[in-house]
Amino acid sequence: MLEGRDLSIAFGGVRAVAGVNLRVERGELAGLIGPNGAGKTTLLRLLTGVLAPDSGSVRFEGRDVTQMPIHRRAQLGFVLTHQIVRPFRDMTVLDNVMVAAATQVTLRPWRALVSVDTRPARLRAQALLARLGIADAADKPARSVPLGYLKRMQVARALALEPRLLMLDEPLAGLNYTEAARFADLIAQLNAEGITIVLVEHNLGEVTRIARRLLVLHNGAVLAEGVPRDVMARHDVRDAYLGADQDAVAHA
Amino acid sequence: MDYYLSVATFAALNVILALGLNLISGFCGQVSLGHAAFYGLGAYGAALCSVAGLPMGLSVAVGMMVAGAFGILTGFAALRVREDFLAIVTMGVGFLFLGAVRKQAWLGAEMGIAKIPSPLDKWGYAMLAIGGAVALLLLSLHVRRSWMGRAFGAVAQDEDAARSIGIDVSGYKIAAFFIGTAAAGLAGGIYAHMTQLIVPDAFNFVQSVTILAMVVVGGIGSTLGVVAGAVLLTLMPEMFRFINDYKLLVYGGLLLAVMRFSPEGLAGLVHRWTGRRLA
Amino acid sequence: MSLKSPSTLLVAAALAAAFAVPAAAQNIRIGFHAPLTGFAASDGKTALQGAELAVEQINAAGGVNGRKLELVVQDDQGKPDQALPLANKYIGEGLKVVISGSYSGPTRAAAGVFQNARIPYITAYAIHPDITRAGNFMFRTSFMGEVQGRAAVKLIGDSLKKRKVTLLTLNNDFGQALSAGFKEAAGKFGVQVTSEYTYAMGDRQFGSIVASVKKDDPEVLYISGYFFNGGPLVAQLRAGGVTAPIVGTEGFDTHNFISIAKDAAEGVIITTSLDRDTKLPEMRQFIDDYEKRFNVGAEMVAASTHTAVNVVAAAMRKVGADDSVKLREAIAATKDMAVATGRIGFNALGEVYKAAQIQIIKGGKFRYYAVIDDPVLLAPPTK
Amino acid sequence: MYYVELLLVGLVWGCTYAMMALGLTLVYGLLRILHVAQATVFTLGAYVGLLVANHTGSLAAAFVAAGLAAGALGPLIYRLVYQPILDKPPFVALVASIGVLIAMEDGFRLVFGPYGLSFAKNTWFTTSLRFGGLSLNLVQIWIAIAAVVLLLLFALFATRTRAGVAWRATVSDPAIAESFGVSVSGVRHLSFFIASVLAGVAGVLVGLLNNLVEPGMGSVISYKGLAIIVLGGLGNVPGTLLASVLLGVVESFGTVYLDKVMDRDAIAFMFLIVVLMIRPQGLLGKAH
Repeated sequence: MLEGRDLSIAFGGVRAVAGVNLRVERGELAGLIGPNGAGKTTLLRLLTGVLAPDSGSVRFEGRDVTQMPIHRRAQLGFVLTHQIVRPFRDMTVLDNVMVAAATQVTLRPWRALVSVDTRPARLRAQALLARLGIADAADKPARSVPLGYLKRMQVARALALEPRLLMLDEPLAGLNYTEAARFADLIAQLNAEGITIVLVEHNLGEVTRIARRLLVLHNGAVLAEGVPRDVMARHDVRDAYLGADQDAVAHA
Repeated sequence: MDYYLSVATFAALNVILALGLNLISGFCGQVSLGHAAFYGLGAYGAALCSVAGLPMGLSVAVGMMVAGAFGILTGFAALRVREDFLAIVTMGVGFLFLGAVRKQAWLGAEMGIAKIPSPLDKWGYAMLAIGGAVALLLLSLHVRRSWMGRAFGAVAQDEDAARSIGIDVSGYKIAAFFIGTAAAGLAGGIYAHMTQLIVPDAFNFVQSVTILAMVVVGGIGSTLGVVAGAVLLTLMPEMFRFINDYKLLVYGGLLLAVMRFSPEGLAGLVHRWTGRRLA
Repeated sequence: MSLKSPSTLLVAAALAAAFAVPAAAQNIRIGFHAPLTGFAASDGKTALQGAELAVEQINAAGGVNGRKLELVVQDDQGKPDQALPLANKYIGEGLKVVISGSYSGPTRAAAGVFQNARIPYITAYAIHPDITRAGNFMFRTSFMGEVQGRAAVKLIGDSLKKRKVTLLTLNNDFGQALSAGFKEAAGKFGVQVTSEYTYAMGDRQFGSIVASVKKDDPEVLYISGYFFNGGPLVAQLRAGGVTAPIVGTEGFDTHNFISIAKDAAEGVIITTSLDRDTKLPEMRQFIDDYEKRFNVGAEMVAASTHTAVNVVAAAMRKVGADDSVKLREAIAATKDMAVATGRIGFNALGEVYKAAQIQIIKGGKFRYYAVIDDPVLLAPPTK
Repeated sequence: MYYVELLLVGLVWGCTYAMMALGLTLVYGLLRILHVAQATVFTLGAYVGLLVANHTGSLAAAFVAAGLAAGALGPLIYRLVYQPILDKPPFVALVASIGVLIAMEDGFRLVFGPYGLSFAKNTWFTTSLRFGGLSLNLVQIWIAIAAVVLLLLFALFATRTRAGVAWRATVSDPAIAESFGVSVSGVRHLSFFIASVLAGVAGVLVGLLNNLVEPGMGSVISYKGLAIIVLGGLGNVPGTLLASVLLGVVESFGTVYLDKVMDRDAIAFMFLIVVLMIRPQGLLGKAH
């Protein structure tokens, strides 16, 4: 479904991602982990198009999307959520999701100009909010609702795009133990419903619990890949995490 | 009567200018400090056509297209730079326009373009300008209600988030610049025919700031607020002719006071007092 | 004041009674607009003072036909778009004659309005040719740029006997008109324009122009501009080691020019309308009275608005102040009238004819250098 | 020789820009405010300097007085105008700043008259030194010296003093600096003070250079200052200095070679736009 070939990028002479190859199969829930500074976020940015790679290519469902802008990828069903939740702060929670639910209408500015019918988008957005259990906050401005809600709202926004591949950048960060576990369950459930998911996460406990495959990134390259239990048992993976501090400095 | 007509006409032109800028800055969140350049482009485009013998309607349309075309170019610049960088780049666009026109003999350089045919009378121009202002007012209210307005809002509040939910941020920015600058071009075309004389200085940085001031005094993003701001700031210098000597002092002080005590402008005041948000 | 309704009439009557101003409504109101704020405020203020002096003098001498003159002053900020509502306001108030103490931009914008309303409009020192071409109600009491440029060529070719000239031209209508007039006449006097550099109104730093002038090494420099940019320009030329003689224009005709350029102003020659060493009584009296009244030296801008007011007053003495068409005819008939700027008259286009005064700065003062009184060379265009 | 002269001219212009832009970049780095009203501080410095010089005949006294007056006005503007609106969107501070500029410019005109004022005695202006075919007047030489000295002093301040370290810490992260006991408010006042003193001194120097102090003398240099700090990469001090000098030189050559195409301000902003289209983060700014 998603394939990154020989992806590399350097910042000021430092290779942040060096020749990474990876494949994500339809229907899977893959975890992308690695110590601080391993290049996870950079790799994610390369895959989603926030950054253009120095070399290598990204294919989505067999199409080369390396040069495709983010919004076009999103329209194809290749959707990402941000590490730090980025709501449209002055809109209500419902409006936040509605904008995402209307991508078919907002695809072309000129079409958007002549479209005033908000009913279909509203109905879909309301359904999504209900499904994520945040319907009670629908009419509150996004800037005033707590983080747990925003995280869910962000997923609702992503789901409104009818994604086939969802890339989640540290969705559990900032949540407490119970919240994180519940949120992880939600992710697993979405996957079970047929959405392919790539999860970049620091919360190793939850990732190993729900992911069926792990990719460990270290120093900008893939260090290990496989079933979570096997990967976490490897010595080089443990060393990478324990020695993370020095590496983080070297790559800062 | 003539005096009131000409004041009303200028107020209407300022409404067109301010609503155009509000589309770019208020709706789509792209700060522009060079709006007068597009007013000027419309005026020069229309004037050249009219002097060459085209009918006024066509000339004004050409002026709008010229302004809109340069607006699209500026929109492309807005894809490269954001926020404060964009503010200074647009300010630069204004200085560039002015500094280039000043030196172009075919544009009359500092002398400007004179003897622009003027087929309408004072009532005609007043009606035309007011008609344009009303049209733009309706357009603004419509945009706000349409999906374009919602997409603008998303771009204004967080470009990256907008992209990640599939919104064509570049397309919307360029659309906003096109509509807003073409509106300025319309105002310019009417102005050129009405005054029959245009000179570069009428479109300088102070004019850009004046338009911006109308938008922020009215309340950036609020269509009705901006209309009120434009009308108020047009009438104020006229009403304050008796304090002639302190005009700019009062004007600058007013800008400062609004920003200091009600940064959301008149629309913010209305909201605070009545609890209602102006459209 | 136009009295439109009974209530305003009552209020006016009450006011008149309260302040016991006898016959205030009978004052002859003359419109006068000038840039009192904004970039040109300095010239605007001087222009206003010239006009005020004229009004005071005329009123002190008994007014016009027994009525006092009164200026209705408005600020145009030097901006064309300010001039339109202002012109309409004058028309709305029923004024019969208006004087522009402003630059070309606002004056040009207002000219068409006054022509359409058939109100005589006298421009005191705006130099753009289109102003008088707006129609037969337009007059100008100062030189057109072209005419002044021609005077400078004659000065350089005949009096200074120089050939190679570099033009330093202010990039506005004033500078461009002077430059055009100069170039057009240059050939007739064997003067050759070897290079020309332009600068903007707001420029105060001319290092690269100074360097270029040194490279070109001309025999004489012809500089258009105003005191606030010409002053620093002349000073920087001299500081940079340029020794060629400098010929300037009426834009330098102010004491401010000398106090800015200091020693560098010495020897600068200008073409203007005011001769500080004049024998003409009207000009002499203006220079002395102005200095007495405002505590500063007289300037060309003030002389020209002073002239405009006197032209208007003279016309009103002949035909009264209430009929703008008759006023126009009377103004147009002005001939060989002695005023602050010399002996003047208007041609068919409403352009003034007068001699060009050549002044030189000596010992920090403007002094007589020459006068060019050549009706053919200085003839303004007639259409 | 001609090119050397144009280069020198450009460098002197660059020095005046640098004195203005350094302050703007200080303020921007700290508060993300485009401080257009710096023009007011510059002009006040020039007027105070001129009045003191004409009164006492001492240029030294003029510079001190101008520096102090400007140094008082800057923090005052911060206190009364910016501080209450720091949490508002950036255009709010920008428009407020423009308001201050318009009002104060008119205030100067009302107080000091529309005519510019000139120095009664200005020996720096009337004395020029010749080196071979080159000729510079003393003001130009002093501008270069003042720029270098003031900028060196600033570098020393930023790297060698406690206040300077506190300042740098606050620029990079106000919250952390505060937790280390740095008074963020104090640092802000100090930055406005330094920026304003530099602007005030620059105002007197430019006043001397033109031998003319006018109400509107600050606006164009202030707009260019904004262009410069953007060009240098907002908040980046070395970038600002590089951009100042480059802009001065580009203008110097541009006014000769592009004379028929566009004026000096347009050249400056053309340069800005071209650079930003190639490097959106500015000359020395970091890419996001």
